[in-house]
Amino acid sequence: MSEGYSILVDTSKCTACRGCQVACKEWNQLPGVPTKNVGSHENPQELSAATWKILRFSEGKQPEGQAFWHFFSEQCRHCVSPGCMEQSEKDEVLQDEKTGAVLFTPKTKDLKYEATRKACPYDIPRKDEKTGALVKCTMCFDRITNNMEPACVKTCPTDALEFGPREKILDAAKKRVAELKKNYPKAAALNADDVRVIYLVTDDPKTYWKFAAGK
Amino acid sequence: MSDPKPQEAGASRILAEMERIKRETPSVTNIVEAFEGLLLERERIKGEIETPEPESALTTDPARLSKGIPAVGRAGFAIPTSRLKDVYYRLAPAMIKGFPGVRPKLEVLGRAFNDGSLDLEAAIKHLLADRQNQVEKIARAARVKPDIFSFVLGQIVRPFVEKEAERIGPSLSDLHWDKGYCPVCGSWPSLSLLKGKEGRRWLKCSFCSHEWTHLRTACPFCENEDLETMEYSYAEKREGERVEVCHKCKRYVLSLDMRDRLDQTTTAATSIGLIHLDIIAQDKGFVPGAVTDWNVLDK
Amino acid sequence: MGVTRREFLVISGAVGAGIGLSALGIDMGPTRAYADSVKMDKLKTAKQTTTICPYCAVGCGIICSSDAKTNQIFNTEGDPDSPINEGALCAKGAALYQTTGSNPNRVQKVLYRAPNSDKWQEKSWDWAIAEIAKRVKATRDKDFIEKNAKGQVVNRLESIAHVGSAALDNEECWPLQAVMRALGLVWIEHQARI
Amino acid sequence: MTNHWVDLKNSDCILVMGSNAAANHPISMRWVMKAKENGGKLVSVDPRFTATSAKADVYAPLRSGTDIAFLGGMIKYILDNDKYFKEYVVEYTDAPFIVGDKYEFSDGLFSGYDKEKRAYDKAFWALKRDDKGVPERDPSLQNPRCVFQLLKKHYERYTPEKVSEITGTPVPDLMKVYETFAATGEKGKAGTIMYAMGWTQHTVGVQNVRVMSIIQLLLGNVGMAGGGVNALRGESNVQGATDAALLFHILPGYLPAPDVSVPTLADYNKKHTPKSGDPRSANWWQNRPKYVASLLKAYFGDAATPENEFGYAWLPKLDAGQNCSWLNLFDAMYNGKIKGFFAWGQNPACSSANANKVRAGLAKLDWMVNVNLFENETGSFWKAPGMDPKKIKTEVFMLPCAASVEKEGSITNSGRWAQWRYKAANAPGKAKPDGDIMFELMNKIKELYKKDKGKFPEPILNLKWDYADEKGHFDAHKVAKQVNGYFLKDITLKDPAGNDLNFKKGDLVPSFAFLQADGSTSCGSWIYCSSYTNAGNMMARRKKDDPTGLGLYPQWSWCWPVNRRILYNRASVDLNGQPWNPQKAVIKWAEGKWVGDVPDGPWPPMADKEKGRNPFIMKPDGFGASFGPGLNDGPFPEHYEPLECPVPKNAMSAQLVNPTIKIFAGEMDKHLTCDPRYPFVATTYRVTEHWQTGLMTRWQPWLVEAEPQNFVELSEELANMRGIKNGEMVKVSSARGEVSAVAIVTTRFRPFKLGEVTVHQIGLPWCFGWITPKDGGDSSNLLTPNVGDPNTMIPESKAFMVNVIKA
Repeated sequence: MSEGYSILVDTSKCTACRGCQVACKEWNQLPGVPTKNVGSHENPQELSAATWKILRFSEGKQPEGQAFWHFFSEQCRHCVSPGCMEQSEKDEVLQDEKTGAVLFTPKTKDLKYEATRKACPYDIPRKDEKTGALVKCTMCFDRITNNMEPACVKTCPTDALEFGPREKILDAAKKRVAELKKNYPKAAALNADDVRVIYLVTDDPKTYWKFAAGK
Repeated sequence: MSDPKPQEAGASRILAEMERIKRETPSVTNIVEAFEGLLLERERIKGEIETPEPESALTTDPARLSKGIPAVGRAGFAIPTSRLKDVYYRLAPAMIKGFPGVRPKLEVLGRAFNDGSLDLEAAIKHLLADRQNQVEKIARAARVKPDIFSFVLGQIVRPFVEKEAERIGPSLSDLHWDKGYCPVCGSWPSLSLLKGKEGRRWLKCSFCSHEWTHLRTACPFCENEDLETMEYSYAEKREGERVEVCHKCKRYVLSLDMRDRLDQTTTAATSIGLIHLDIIAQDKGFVPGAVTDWNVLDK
Repeated sequence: MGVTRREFLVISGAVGAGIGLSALGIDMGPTRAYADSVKMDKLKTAKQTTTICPYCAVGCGIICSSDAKTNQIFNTEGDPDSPINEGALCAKGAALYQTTGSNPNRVQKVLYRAPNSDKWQEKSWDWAIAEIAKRVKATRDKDFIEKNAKGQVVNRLESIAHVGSAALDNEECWPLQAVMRALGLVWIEHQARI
Repeated sequence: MTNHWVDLKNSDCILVMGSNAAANHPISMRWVMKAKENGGKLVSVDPRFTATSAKADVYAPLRSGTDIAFLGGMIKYILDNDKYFKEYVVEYTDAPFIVGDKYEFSDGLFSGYDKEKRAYDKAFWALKRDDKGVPERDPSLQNPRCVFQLLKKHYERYTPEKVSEITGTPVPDLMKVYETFAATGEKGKAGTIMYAMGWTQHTVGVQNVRVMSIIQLLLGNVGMAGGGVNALRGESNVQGATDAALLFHILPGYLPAPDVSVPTLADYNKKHTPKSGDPRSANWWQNRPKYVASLLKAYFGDAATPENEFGYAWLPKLDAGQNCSWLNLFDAMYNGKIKGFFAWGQNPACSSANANKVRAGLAKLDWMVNVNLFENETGSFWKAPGMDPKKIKTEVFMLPCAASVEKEGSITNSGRWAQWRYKAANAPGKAKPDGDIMFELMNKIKELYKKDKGKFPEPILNLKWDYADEKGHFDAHKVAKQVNGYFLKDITLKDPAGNDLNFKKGDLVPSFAFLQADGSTSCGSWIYCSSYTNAGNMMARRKKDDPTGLGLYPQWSWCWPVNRRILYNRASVDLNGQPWNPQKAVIKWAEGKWVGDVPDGPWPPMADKEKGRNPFIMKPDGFGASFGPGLNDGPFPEHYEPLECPVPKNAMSAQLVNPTIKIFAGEMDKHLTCDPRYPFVATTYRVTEHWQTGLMTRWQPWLVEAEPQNFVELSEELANMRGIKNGEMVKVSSARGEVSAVAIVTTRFRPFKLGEVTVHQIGLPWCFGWITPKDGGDSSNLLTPNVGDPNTMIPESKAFMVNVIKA
């Protein structure tokens, strides 16, 4: 299998402008859904058939009392060995040879929703109530197979998102972690060997999002 | 299978680009194939040219550059005379194969080079110094049409010129250059490329292939900045491939949005895939800002 | 000494006048056919214009592409040449085109609300301009203050007020204040005050 | 901004205080992050831990309305620890000046206070001057009456402990900020400030900016690359609209609006043209008569003659002290004194402090003209919740205008760069460019006055109004040229070197140095002179060369004044004209001329005893002023509590609030301090997704999806106290109004410890309004108080008292 692609999400550069969240909707023609503020700037609150990417806001106090506010642009990790795929008996879930993108086909309507969702370490799969199929981020499969960057990556103004051949991204992640470690000893690339969407964090991953590093 | 030789890596990139062009624009398949052997061989030759020692690298004078004077100029390229004939014989088979229309003339030329009746070195000097009538004189003496002769000379010098530009280019990258002609050799661009996440415009030199940045919204040829007198055209659903025309100077440049082309690593053959836009622009009375090997069309 | 543009006009890309593809023996038929088919029904022509973002005062450059035929904007993107934003845009700036005609919520007609009415009525520009001018004159002529209580000449009007507009172009702000001052207004304010 | 956006990258320390750049000026962060990459520090001081704080090296919280205490403490730190840039302070600022004997400060009051008038007699603060009028100085800075010593004395009281007791900032956090920023006092270092409405929307708004300006002068940061005093302006052309004087108190180019004290132009020039007895002071405003005459020629054209003082009599005159600013305007409207109203591209029903009073005022009008892109809460006030249209007589004309990309013209950004924009598309439907609307309206008014004589028709009939193209449409180029100015007759003038320059009638004036007071030039705004010359439209330039490498881009667009990219740049060099920081040289004196940015005037460096000029050319004496004798509320910034505050006593003095503010006393002007019903401090702010009142962005589905509803951010401690759970609906109320909002319970707000007392603060955005989206809530400006700064009358929207309860 080819090395495929990866996305690097450098949370240290993210300023929570939510351009990625909007760009995802724009490209994939997902409607804006009516939302309610439920006590956070995070909106919508849940991944759904209409929302494949959410900017997670997470805040708290460091042990020394200093406040933090972390931003985490959540999406499918496109695992190297996808848990969701293990639920797949025929070809409900595919892993594209060339790109490494993990794709839900319309046949996912035959999968057990709860079991598939449970099998995902990052709690990504959602059911489209209209079609019964499961849906999620496609790594912008239609774009990347036409030589275009994913929509979210293209829009990011602070270069917090980067897309490229997996080898190159892994290398970039390594270098950036080394750089960040100077100021942030906890800096890490989350599960870099197992996922294609690699998050760089400067703090305990749990302080970003409950499933940042997996369930 | 991996090939350690850089020239082969370059050639395989060109090959990959040609495959892409044929896939995306099947109508130009025969044109791509006609040039395939020539472009690949030129790339291999370029790869074999030894890079001079670093200390011999040119230093560029920012003051001259800021006045709009190119770093080298075409006449300033150092072309090793000893290799010219050899290069011709390497390229000739590809040309013979690709261009049936000039086959007999290439054979005539080959003989003239061989028996020394044609001074290749002088011809190239005249060519680079833009002494057209001298070039024509030599061509006629050898009984070859001047346009064919110039075309062949161009193929011979190109690997050296491109190599030289690759060497000089980096020293220019931090210097300000807002002209529409090449800061290395002063030639006009053959291609406009939108690159990087933000889509800066890079112009590609039609002669030495050096690339430099230029305003997105200005005509490279006449410095027109009146947005009402410029436009671009594209085929529906192929928004990234454009022909940008200027109504003021009546010239055009082909343009490719590379932001949407992740694995495009070379642009050696790119404009072959855009010949349909050459046709459209020329039919409307616009002329290409730079003549290339494949944009002279039937009248 | 600088280089004149003329000196460079003689330079062209390929060496010599270039050689025709047909002369090289290449069949141009398929490509010409494709070009013709594009010309027939797929050719789009567009104009690029540069603008500056209408939101905050950073002044980011944006390039708009509008279709030459419909005169509608179909794409906006950060201007990579602007030294301020170098092509980057925030979420609002990136959505600029939603402020244009593509947004169905734009007010597209003159609307009038009569005294004590609970609805808008559509009106023509001619009517509205004439009616507003009449009201300006009537109010001004009635309330114009030539002298204040102390008898000092003041030549001002205090019963009409103006607020706005930090969203207008400089070339609109200047005549707008000139109009208001010529009418004698002193209540002239805009966003800078709040 | 004295500097500009790209210049932020040159800074060694960026203090973001009174603004939240990451959320509200997102692209500025591109340059802030570049400064950080180059080793610069980012310091964020804010009541709430913001998106900017999240990227900062140092963060310190402070209670809203206590910035002067915070920064006064920094002045003390700088002086106590010798962190100031001595050479700069002595040579370029007023620190050595001797202050007159009548100046005193005691227990929160400066000398000259009149309790009845709530005003100072500023004559008490005059400087000591010699018989030529030149200020007396003590370069040793030892004289106890010199500005430096008085400054030291004034801020002696601002000890870290005292400051902390006022601001609620823990002392270690204070010290960290002081140390980090004061490090830029070193020669060759530059620190900058990014502030916005978080400083100006206070009853001490101007003094908030002044206290920082004093710090910048002490540290030698003004005039430097990466330095300066930088207001982040909030609207695309609020700078240009201010320059064009869409404000009651000025004429274009910051010329004072005439009042009854100056009935003639001669009186005006006499009163408003400053004099300096110091031959080394450029005293730039001595040119004022040229600018006024040229402006009048631009207004009235040929009708303006020397005989009629260029039509000066046709300008309205204010009464002495008459203040027609925003809050007074809506007070007059509420009291029924205003009949007709233009709301041109503005939504005061949501953007004004105490918006309920504004909304009530709108119902008292006879007619309103509302020009806008979208339906909004101002134009449709008559159908707002709680309004009965049947009882409202106001006629409303809603005029649809063109969006920014549907017309041509320039706008001026925060860094004073006037950038040209082009028309990309037609406006939809019948919508028209604002220029056409005003052009047609004025033509109609002129027509009416021509036909039936009305009151005082001269200014209307004589107003030069020839700004249409051949098709009769408004032509931005014609106005741009008028604003730049013309020569009105053939004239020969001298250039700075003394050579003759011949200009023809109809030539565009190349620089304001050539404007004349005799009516031979016209100019709509002298600071824009050189923006559109015979060489073309300078604002449309797109050349990218950057010879200094500092990001000045002198040929990209155009910048006022005379394309000077960094103001007060003569202070960036030493007496010999050599840059304090040679690595980042803004200007430099080399071989008898200045190179780099356009210098602040042509004169040689100060070391030239004869021709050299003092660096701060807009000040009559030519020096950066720490002592500000011109403001209404004192020459030194002093901490006062906001009008509505949580403490019964000012820890600094007996004066609880700024003693010079105007307090409205009508039935809708309530304000309450230390009232148990409104125990919490509140502030307002914006969010990235919505712009200002949300008038444009609330109509865009994806932006609304991300920020759908009004919210209030409050600490966990306060939420516990009030039994409020995260996400619950709450009611926030003040003495003036009430809004519903969703509670966001957050660790990013923390209770402030003021000594023994704990004070809670909350914050709300002001981007919502009843018209859309459904359930979005209404404007938080229903809560804010209509009290203003005594100098600017900008309302105190950033510090007021509220209650929060579960809905």
